[in-house]
Amino acid sequence: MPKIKLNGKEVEVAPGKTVLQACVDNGAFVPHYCWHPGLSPAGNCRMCLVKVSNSRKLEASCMYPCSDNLEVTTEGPEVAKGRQDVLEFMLINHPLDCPICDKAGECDLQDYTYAYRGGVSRFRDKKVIKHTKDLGPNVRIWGSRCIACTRCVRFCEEVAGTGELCLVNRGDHSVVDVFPTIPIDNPVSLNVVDLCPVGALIDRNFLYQARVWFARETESVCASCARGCNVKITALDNRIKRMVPRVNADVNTWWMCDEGRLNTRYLADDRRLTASKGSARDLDAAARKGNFGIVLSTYQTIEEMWLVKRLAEAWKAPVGFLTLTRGERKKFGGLVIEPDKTPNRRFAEKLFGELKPVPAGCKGLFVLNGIPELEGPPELMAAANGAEFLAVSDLRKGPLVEKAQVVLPACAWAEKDGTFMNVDGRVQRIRKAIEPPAAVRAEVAWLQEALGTEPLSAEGVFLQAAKEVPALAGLDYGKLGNQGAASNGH
Amino acid sequence: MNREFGAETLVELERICARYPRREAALLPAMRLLEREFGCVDEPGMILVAKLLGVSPAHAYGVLTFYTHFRRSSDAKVLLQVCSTLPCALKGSESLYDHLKKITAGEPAITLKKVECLANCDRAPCLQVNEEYIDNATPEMCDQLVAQIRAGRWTPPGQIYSVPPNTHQPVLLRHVLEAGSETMEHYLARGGYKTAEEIVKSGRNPDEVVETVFKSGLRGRGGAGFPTGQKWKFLAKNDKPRYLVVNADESEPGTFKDKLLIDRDPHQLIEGIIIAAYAIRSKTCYIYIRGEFGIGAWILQKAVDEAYEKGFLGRKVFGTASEIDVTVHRGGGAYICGEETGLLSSLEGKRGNPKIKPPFPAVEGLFRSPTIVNNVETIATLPHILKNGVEWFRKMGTEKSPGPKIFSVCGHVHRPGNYEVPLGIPIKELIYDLAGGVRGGKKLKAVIPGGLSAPVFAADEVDNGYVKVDAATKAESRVPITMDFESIAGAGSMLGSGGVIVMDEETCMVDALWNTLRFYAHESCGQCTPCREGTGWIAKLAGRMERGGGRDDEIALLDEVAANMCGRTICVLADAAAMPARSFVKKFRAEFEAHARAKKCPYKHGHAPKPEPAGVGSH
Amino acid sequence: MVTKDVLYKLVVFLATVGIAVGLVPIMTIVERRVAAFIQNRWGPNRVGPWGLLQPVADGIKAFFKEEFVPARADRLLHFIAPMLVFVPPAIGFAVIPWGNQIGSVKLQAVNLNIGVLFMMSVLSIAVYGLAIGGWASNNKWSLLGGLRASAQLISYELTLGLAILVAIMMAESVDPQVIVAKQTRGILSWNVFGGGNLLALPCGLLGILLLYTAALAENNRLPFDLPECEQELVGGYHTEYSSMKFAMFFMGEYVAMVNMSAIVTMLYLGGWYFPGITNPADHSWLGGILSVGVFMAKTFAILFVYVWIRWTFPRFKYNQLMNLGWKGLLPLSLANVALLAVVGVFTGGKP
Amino acid sequence: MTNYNIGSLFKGMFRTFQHLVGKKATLEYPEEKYIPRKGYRGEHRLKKDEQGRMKCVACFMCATACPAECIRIVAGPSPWPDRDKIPVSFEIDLLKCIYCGMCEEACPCDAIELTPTFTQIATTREEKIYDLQKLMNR
Repeated sequence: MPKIKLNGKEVEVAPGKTVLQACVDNGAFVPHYCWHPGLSPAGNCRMCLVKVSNSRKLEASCMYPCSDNLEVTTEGPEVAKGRQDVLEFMLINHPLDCPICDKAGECDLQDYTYAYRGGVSRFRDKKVIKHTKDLGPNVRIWGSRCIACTRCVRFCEEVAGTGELCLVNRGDHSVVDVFPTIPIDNPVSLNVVDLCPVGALIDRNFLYQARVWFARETESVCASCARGCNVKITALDNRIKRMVPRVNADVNTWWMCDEGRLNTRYLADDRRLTASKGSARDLDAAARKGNFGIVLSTYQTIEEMWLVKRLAEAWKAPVGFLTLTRGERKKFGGLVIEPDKTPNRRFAEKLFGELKPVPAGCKGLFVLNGIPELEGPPELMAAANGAEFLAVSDLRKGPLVEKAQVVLPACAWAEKDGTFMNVDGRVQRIRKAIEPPAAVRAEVAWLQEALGTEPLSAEGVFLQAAKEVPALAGLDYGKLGNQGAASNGH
Repeated sequence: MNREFGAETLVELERICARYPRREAALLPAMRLLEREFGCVDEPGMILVAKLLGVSPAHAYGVLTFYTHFRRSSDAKVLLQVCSTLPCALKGSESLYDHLKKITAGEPAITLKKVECLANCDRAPCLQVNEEYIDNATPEMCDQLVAQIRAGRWTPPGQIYSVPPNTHQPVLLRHVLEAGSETMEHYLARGGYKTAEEIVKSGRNPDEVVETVFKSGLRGRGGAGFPTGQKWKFLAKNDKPRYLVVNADESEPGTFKDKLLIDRDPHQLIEGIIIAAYAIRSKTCYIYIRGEFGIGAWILQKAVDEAYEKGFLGRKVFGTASEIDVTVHRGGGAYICGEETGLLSSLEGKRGNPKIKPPFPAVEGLFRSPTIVNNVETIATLPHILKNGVEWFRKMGTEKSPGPKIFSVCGHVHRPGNYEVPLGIPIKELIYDLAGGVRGGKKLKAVIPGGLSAPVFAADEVDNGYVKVDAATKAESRVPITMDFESIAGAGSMLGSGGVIVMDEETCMVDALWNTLRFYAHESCGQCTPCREGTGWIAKLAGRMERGGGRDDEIALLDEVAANMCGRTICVLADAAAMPARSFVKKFRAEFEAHARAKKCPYKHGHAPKPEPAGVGSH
Repeated sequence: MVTKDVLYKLVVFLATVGIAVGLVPIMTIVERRVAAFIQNRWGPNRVGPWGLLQPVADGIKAFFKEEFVPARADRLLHFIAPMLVFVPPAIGFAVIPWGNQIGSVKLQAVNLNIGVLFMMSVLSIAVYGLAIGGWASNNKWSLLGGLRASAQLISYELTLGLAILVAIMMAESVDPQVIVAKQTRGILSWNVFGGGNLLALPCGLLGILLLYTAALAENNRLPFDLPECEQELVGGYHTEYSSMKFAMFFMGEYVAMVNMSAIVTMLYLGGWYFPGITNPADHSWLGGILSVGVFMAKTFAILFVYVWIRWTFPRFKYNQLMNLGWKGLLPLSLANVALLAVVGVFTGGKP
Repeated sequence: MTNYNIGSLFKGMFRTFQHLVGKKATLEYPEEKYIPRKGYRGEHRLKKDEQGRMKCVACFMCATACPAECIRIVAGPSPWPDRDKIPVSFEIDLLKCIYCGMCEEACPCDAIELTPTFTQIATTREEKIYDLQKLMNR
């Protein structure tokens, strides 16, 4: 374990680590563009210059190996001057169109420029203009903004494995591009937008949608598959504008898939169910007449499932399940896309044992379906047709809802608080990012109403469940934090 | 449209691929195949080779756009490339280009391009027609050429090699002018391959050879001047294959010695390769030759093939158990591939981006294995050292810079050309005595002593020596400059690859700098920010000054920006661009000020005004 | 003759009341215009020529506004309070000599020989109006305002009385006619200048100053308008009053101001006398009208000073008000009386 | 004892008297029109370029700078090649606006400006929310 002196403080570094990693691990700020913990180092942006005792000039810390007794200085006038100069070069051909750049507000180039440089440019000549075009269905490039850090190129090669991107031309004409006839269209393509330290690569779905400083960000978890990638939801005017991944080494590392990111449109669907019919008490009254069945989707949160379980016990009703499986398991670096397209199947199995099919032949049926893309599968329709009484909670209007005597509109995952257990048995929190439509109440509220218990928040329900469900023993929202926690017995 | 190779070509491609440990390394040769088969490298062609080599088409596209020498689908049948770099520009290539532009306008069979240095500086201005060189081009020759092309009966004139008379006894260049010197027979007849054969057959410990070279004090002839033996000793000792790479990417403007060695005496190089490979225990050698040297590559390949036939290369070298495989790898036209790590990247089938050192190539180089990269001249010197002994070698040159060295003298001198002289001769002797001084009876103004990237000397320094300040006494004295590594470094410049560019009193130094910086802006690989943006910036600054749009305070800005580029990048191309800029500003500041004051160039010269630097708007 | 005298008296009385009440609207427009001018504004100038009909408009507005009594208020007292504020100062005009006599008719509604005492007693009643108004409103701020008003009025009544006493001592009479008559011997015979005795000059000057200061406080005028200070008490005792009842409070204040100005004129500034304009011996119609004019001019000048002071000084704090009243003005006025007494002794009891 | 400072009382009286006879600052508005000084900050307008197109590029700098948060922009792609982004909708709520002029100052394209127009008549709240059309045609 080499020991280095970082800004006069002695720190021990794991062997093989670079100076930049040592700085990052020990909290010394070193600005950088091309270096990313999830990608191989390139050492080309020259922003991470630091002073090391082995060299007279400044060295790029991202490629500099730590050796014993190395003295590293990340501050001071010499280092600041180096960063200033590199920034000056970077801004030579970078257009100053921050006002119309969607990256503004979360742009590293902007931040470092504010940190290290005044607003004056000494460059009086013509800038090099590079292409602006769509690189694929989701990604657009503003070539002039590109600082050729090659993060995106390395991502496509090393993580996505598809290598659609390349750096073309050389010198100050270097710019990221795709092969003329092959657009970037892989399942994780939008990560290049997050990786881009400037506004060169832009998510076409987010294009001109919001200035980020007006938007509100909520830390949550993606519900589009059983992986449960940690995400940040950006919302403005009660609309989800985009989702970006949060780093969680145990779940998704730095990445998330495009499908998950873009699976938000149903929230603002025209067919969204907004009005209720009847009440939870009506449901309870009908259920207590006996011969009642419950259909539960594995999209529901842990809290909701637990309440449904209590209802099933109270009503002595069998519980059948709605699930959704599609495609194959795909792995991209530290990211796995699961075929199970519902976020909480694992917990359903822990709570109910093996998942049973939709109960047939019940006189009354209560369907709790939160799966956005699942609309009345045949076995469910058959069971519903045979039932005299039908209560439905769903996101969207459909044949089932038309038939139902009691309709309780569902909240989408971004509109409520709760928890999911991912495929590895990790319990993670989802948080309310936007308000549900006016008349829509959270499921936990009306499920408790049906139970006739004192209404608790999702957190309160979770605490109750944690007392009784062994898989959740010892957990609470505080312990879950924003990275989640592994469940017991996993 | 889909492109498919014929069966024969596919076999050839497989043979090429087999020469590299990774298939994708054959990308550049595969593109040469595309050029040969389909006349150009286009999108369907790239998809084809990408599929065959197992890389993504985007990778192939990125690599193609990095290099300038491949024929694009937009290029016409005849490609006219006019060298516009300083040595040619000093001889009026700009007006030649303008003339050509006029006479080829609207001619569908001709594509006219301005290119950077073609390593033919002694016969400037020079242009390349497809693969052929045309020396000392004049407007009349151009008229004739274009007329011939129009008539469809163009025959390549062939290059005339000449070496000016030299009072010193040449070693490497001794036989280059003899007829058939490039053939195996000629080389064997003059006792070639004997030294290599003796060493290989003797079964000597290779370390002894290394020691001999180390003791000889041979220093790299490519530019940095690093002791060759020392470099060999740095080789990492592991069980990975070792590679020998011969740097034949002679692209430093003002240097044209390797081209002569390759074209006229390839076997001398191959013998050196056998010795070097034996010494460093390498079984594989790649000769990375400039893309522009199409004919050179052909000659070299022929020589290699002959050596294989004779059994000097291949499985059983000289009948022993030694193995040496030599592959001629042709580049694609990029100055940066002359930098050793850039060369290795290019050789791996990637963009020629230099890599960060450490690790040095001797530890982790080509295909992540220990690699030695040596210049052509360095390798070609080896047989002579081992044949004649260390004592013989050290008798020539100085204590720290022993041996003979080829200096390429070009620009405004009477007799431009390659001069092989012992290191350490006075610069005055080289310029005035050997090269005959400034032509036309004009006065000397400036000399760039070691290729375009070396800081410039003013005439006064050349004539009267540089000012040396004694560290202890602060006393100033004039020390004459001699052509060796130490003296030139002491004078604030560098010997580099030995390309001496001479400028007479009528040369506008601002224009010369602009030309220089344009070259670097065009050749920067675009990896590191300070170089990518800085080379373009200082080129534009110098261009604006030359055109009269500069301001007084921008002279200091030019110097400062150049200073900011130094030492901040992976390779030294940024420094190579910055050093001339800083030295020009330092030594000829008055000319810059005159430009700013007059708001135009005060010199009357043959260079037509150019609207934009060549590095901008092309590609 | 009795009939004729009665007729005359009736005319004079009606004129007196008319002037007293009629001055109120004039004062409102004067106050607002002067206030505007001091603040570099124009003030109300849209109704009638130069805005002169503004008071009429205000009056009509006040008259037609909704009459509102708060719930659980004491309706009777709520009704009486504004009258108690308005009527006493109006009655006080009865004993004020508005001018010299015309023929045998003195221009004074009631010729009381204890006129000054009458006036003081009548004026003191107004405080009940404020206290009752505050109490009757069933509003704590109103009550506080009323209480403040009573405390303030009682405090400053002492100074007021002692300042009046100075004039009485100089005139040696409490008959307004006598007091004025004694000041018709040239300008120096005015009580403000010592009533003809130059040794009493300081007493006269101090007397009018004390009287005027006390008058400001008595009339709840700035800088002593604490009973209705908006910042603390919303509107003070009249918060819960609207329409004509509010107008009565409002007018009562102005009537009291006019009354107080008339008293100051009468006691210290020679009443209707001004050398060269009025001649005490001239009992002609012209002389009478001129004397009324002089009196009115002096009264207006003092009224103007009211307004002027209002827009110049900030409000006192309550403790400052009490400090000034009890620790400043009261000892000073006592000393003034004592000084005048000493002067009187030394000058043989006669000024 | 409190310092009553009689002298300054009279000084104050003198000062107010000066104002009493001094020049009046107010105008008799409907008859006498107010001519705003240069740089007066009245209601907003969006400028056009030489070709009659809006200059605004929907950068939201005005909305960002606005302390009253009265500017609401929805951006969209531009139909013209010389810019990327234009406002699809641009609304200023003049009831919220405090006429500070920060929007004008923040604008990098010189596209928004505060005109000298200071009379605004509206009978509903909606009328006071100026949209793109209204702001352009001012």
